[in-house]
Amino acid sequence: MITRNKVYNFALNQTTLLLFAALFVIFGSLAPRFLSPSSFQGILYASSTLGIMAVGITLVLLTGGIDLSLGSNMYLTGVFGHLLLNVVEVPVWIAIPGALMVGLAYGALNAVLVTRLKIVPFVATLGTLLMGRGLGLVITRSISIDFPDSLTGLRNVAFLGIRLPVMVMLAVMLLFHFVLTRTQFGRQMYAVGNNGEAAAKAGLRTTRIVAGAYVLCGLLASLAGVVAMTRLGRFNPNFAAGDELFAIAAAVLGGASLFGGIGVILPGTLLGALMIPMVRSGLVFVGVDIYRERMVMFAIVFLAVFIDSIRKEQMEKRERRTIMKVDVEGESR
Amino acid sequence: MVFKRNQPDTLASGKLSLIRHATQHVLVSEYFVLILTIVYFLIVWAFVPWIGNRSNLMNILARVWPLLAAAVGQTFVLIVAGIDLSQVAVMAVTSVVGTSLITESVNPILFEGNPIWGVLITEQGGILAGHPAGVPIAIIVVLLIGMAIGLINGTAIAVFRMPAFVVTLVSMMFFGAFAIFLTYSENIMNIPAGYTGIAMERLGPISASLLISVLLAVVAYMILGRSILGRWMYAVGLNPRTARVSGVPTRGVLIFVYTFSGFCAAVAGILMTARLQVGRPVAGGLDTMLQIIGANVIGGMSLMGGKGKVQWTVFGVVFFVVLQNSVDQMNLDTFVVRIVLGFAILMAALLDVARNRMAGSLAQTPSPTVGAGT
Amino acid sequence: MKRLVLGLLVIAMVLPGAVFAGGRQEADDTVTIAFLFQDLETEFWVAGHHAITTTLRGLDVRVIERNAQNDALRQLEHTRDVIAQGVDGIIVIPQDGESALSIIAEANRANIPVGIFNRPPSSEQGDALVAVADNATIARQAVEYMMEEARKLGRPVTPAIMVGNLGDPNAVERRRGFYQAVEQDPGLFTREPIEIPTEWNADIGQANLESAMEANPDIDFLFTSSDFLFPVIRSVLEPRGKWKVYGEEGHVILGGLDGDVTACRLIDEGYVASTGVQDVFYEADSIMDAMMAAINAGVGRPDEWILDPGFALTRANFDERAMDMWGCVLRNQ
Amino acid sequence: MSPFLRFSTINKSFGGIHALRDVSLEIEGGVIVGLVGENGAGKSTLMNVLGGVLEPDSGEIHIEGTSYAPQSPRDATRWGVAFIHQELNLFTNLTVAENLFIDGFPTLPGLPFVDRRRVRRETEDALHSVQLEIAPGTRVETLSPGQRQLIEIVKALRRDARLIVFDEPTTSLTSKETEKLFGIIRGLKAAGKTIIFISHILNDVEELADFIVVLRDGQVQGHGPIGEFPINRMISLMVGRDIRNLYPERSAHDPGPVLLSVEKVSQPGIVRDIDLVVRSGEIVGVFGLMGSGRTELARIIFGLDPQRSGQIRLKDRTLSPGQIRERIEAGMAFVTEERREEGLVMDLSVQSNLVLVTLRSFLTRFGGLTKPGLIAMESEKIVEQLRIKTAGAGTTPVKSLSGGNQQKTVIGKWLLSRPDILILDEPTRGVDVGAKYEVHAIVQKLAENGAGVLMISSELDELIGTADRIVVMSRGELTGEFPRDSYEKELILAAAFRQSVVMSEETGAGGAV
Repeated sequence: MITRNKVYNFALNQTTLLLFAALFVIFGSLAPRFLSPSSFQGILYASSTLGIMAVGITLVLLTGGIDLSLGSNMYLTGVFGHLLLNVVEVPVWIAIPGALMVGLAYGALNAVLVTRLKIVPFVATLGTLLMGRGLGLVITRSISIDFPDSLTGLRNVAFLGIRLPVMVMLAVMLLFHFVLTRTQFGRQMYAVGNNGEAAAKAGLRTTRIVAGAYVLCGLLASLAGVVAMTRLGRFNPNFAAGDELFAIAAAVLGGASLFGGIGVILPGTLLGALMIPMVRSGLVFVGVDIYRERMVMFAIVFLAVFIDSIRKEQMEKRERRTIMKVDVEGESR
Repeated sequence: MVFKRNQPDTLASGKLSLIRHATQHVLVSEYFVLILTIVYFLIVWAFVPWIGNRSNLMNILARVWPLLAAAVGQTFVLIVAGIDLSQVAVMAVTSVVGTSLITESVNPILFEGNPIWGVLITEQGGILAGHPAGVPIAIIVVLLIGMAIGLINGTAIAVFRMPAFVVTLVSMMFFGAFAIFLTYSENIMNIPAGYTGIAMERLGPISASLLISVLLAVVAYMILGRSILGRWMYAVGLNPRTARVSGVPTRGVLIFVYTFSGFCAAVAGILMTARLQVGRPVAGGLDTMLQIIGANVIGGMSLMGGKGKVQWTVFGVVFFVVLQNSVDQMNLDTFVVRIVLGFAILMAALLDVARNRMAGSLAQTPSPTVGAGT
Repeated sequence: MKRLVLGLLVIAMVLPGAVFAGGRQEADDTVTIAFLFQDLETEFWVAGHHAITTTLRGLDVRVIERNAQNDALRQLEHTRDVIAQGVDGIIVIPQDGESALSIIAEANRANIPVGIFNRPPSSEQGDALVAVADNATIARQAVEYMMEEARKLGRPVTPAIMVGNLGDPNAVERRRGFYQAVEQDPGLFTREPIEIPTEWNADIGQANLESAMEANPDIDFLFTSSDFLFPVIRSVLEPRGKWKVYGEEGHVILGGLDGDVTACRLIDEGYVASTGVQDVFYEADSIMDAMMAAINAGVGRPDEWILDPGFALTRANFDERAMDMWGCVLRNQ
Repeated sequence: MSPFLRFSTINKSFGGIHALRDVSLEIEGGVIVGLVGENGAGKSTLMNVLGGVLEPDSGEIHIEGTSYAPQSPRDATRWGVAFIHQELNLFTNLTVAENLFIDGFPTLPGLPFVDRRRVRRETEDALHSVQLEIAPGTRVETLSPGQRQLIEIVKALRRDARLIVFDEPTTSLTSKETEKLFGIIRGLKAAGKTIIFISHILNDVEELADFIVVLRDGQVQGHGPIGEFPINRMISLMVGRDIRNLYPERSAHDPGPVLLSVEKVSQPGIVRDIDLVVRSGEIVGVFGLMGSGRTELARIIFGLDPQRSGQIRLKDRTLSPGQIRERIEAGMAFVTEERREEGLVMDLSVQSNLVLVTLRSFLTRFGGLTKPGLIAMESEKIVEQLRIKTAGAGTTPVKSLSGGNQQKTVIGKWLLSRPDILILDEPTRGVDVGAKYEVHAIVQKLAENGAGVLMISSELDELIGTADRIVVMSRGELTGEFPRDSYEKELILAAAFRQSVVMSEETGAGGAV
């Protein structure tokens, strides 16, 4: 029997999903073609890079940290991919892992700065953001770089109609959903994010877990860079500048909290990552005037974050334990 | 004060401990960043003589004022453990609105049909063009707009408890697009001397920008160091729950801080526009935002809240501008600037970590106090 | 911990010293010209930079370069810096017409000849050598040729334009040029042009083009405000079977602006109908000659406008005019 | 047969303060040892040394004869030493099962994935062993303190701990939960585990422990079988002076006009129909067990929590719900239970903390600028008046002070606002005996100067020693009121438990708590 309370509970837990559906219906009614399956596939394709970044950011947010260096990491990955493919002329299946190593090293540097040298994550990753972009620009002399067809050709590889970049995103999300929900490392990450001190007392290797989050985030940013290389075919000097801010917004829209311990990959981060591209695509379908497009988009994003914070507050109120209720359950009066 | 170390008692080690003791005192002192800037400037001067000549020094100073104005607002927000990414967008909106009100003439073809046509601008230029009190009114309107955007951010964060990072990020994007929307990306020319005169150096390096920016910093110093509001801000930054129980209007403090940050961004917008003599809907973008936050961090601000002073930010801004100017003067690639700035930020953070640890151990000895408020 | 900090302090002191030693410049009496450019984002700017620096080196002149990275205020600072250094002449690619005026004023006040390259000052104020092409007219020429090809089809076409970052005057000028051409023969089109925002970001450009093609699959007349987006256009059209050579079924009439290497190749291969081009070499040579003449004659404030009408390299005039387009010149090297 | 656990001349000091002085002790296996001592006596330091959180300056520990020097909590766990801390080490965002297995999940063969079936099954068995019938998947944040405690115990058992240390386990338990806990502990003893039971509720220690160890000022004052340690001997060893003058003499006098009146105040699920009056010069004690709603009532009166219905008036001025500022201006002050979270700003100096509430009274004429000189003078006066021991009020951060001095700072902060009504929630928790006396002296002087005091405490002896009148709360309702002359421990406790008074023979004089 669906009580009013159950519906209210469901609504409270799935606000992002409901908002997503509402926007979908609104755009659909204004531009019927928006509801076609291929348009939804277009949205998935457009958010494949952002989705992979959002997973990396979710890991870091879970431990209560932040990572601003994703954009520079992606750019640096592209630069080394370019060096390997166009200068050293290495085949694609060597260039890709080579480029991913750069991302891994970038994440490891962040990890050392945050866990070993105890620098505040915001400041540490702000420093590596600047240094990473600077290094990339020095190598390319700030000239845009092109990727050979051998790499960009991968984008059209499709399986059951799902293109490679989307498959990679979904695979990453599934993998890390399992890591977070089914493995010890994942559950311990929630513990460290919830209460670092208690985690240490309980004998968890907190520094290793936090360091792991930053290394994985660096690797995932690099993977997003490789996907972008195949999708776009060309990086200009300010490629992905500021994209980390969108990735953080996506993770927060997906329910992750900036204070740690809260956040789920599926459906949370996935929906968060699809939100902005979906709105952007909807506005193009509806044909909003070019000067108003960006404003309307960010007004909607603001609304989404607003609704999410109301949800969190209501959840908190309901969680707060009451004295009298225990009594009803407890011994008879 | 003798350092109990298990090192041999030879004379050399005596001197050695003196040097180490001296450097530690320097490290711990609040003026470390200023000393570092001066030493750094002297080193560069040895290699690049013209960096010291008058016109370059004037350039350095001229770059400090707009950045300092915005950075002071950001300091207040960082002290209450918040962050304000929207300052850049406030600069853009205020630059466009301010100049369009008072521009003397505008190319109608470019401006016809855009949202401010007939509202702020007509064929004869801005609606306040030629009005005796045109410039002051425009400036007041600009400051009000800055405060309004700050108020929106503050309310969303204080009343609805939305995360400051995301709120100010989204308002940066929204108001940035709004500024471009106002004039359909056209710049605004022909700004009367009354407005551009603000950045004009009159006697020596003194300019209205200098006075405005310094005045803003002094007011901020008085608020933070000497007033109730300052103490409340530290309390809210360090422990909002205790502040609330002790009767501190925590919501009021947060809303004030973000409104003040918007106000400072509007002032910075005015100073930048005056210097550039053009109203531009794109004021600096992400780079400028990183500079504002970078200057605060180098100055010694901790992102955890509750720690920081206005004078630290002044030192941070000066260091930042001197560094940027020196690298430019060396005709180094501008990409190198990013690497050096990133490195400087990490160094500042490392020194901050070391300072806290040393300040902890030096706490017993009466060294200058470091850390939160009086 | 203390040893680590003291070590870092030493590095922080020594590093700047070392770096500067490398960058030290000896002041001598050869003619020094400062070349201030706003960024090398797209290959077009690289070519402009390339043209200027090769001509300057040809005249055995010492060149100081400054990249303002799209920051108009920074560029103004650079102007004052180089004046402070006592250069003999300044060549500037300004961020926009208005800041060009401020730069001219600074140079005039210091009585140093100043050359404005590629972006016209927004008024005649001040004395400067201006070698510039008008983005709007160039765009109009490119679109006019596209319309010629559309008329040959004998049926109305569905027009669309990929608009650049609205904060960049070039993007706005090129959009105006597109509309100037389109408004000449409205009958040729099935509807108002579809505007696709790109914000000069390939990722956003691809996502929005994908949505636009989904919303109106019959788009067969597409103009891009910059050739750097052609790889993105290919990535969207190819899977839809619309990346076809002229004459083939499903061919989309494509046009662009800048005239980079890719554009040259795509016109040659028949994918692209036309691209608007500035004669960068002509502009560089003419401004150089005027500048050197002024310096040698000791004229502090030369004032002369050199108008480069630019031209549209099209499939029709490709054989004669290809070598006038810097993209094709680079392609042959 | 060497003893199960042996401490030999353990010393530990923090910057000059000797927390442990030559502690030597031998504990047999399979017994329950009651470790008692005032706060600051060295109990937690000794346990932190045992648990690998702290390293002793000198001395050794042996378990079953072999030397044991843990470097981290992990080592302690490996050696079979388990801790049930007072502030429980649980993760509220995780489920019960996940909390149990957080440091070591069983995995599916050859896969990194957690064997969820096995985890669920083992959790169910473990919960069953402590008769805690909740689903393994429930999230910890929805559980009561008692339920959480049982999970901590199960966590320790799962790692087949040989030595289990309970740190103040019963302070946050309802009576029913306490009974269940004792049953489980006795079961552990029967299973051959060794138990160290730390508590300052001496009745619990008396009921449960086989041996007693009394600590004071970092030294073992006495240890031996329970028979030789009746409660009052324990107290005198703990306190080191006669228990009679534990609290300042309470001179009886007739209270003045009503200052605070609380009429029919209720908030659904929290409190219902509270009627309470506090007169000038009167100290009203509020007694209640954990979960009785006494702290919640205080927060509602002070405006920190919402209030659905009823009226609160201070000197006939009606206070609107949730307005803290209004109450402070009307003359109300609130020393909260959580000193570190809601009482002080730990990184600020003593002086800054003292003047935090009354900043408005330090204003210069123009603008909001404060007079630093006046602030220094006023705060110095309070520091002397309350004898707060601090290096320099203006410079040293509050976090470097002892528990007692911190509590005095919180009270000093409110004294500056010259309150008419002072509400105190657990005023002497985590405060050493000497400071406890001084705190009560300060409160009584305030009452004598005409202020009304509402003092909440879970220690009945403290209220009996200091309050003019005691009201009792249970399950969010007032269930009893006892004037000073008719304090009867059993009656008060009965009102608190809300059970009919059963004069159980064996408890004799002491009431069963």
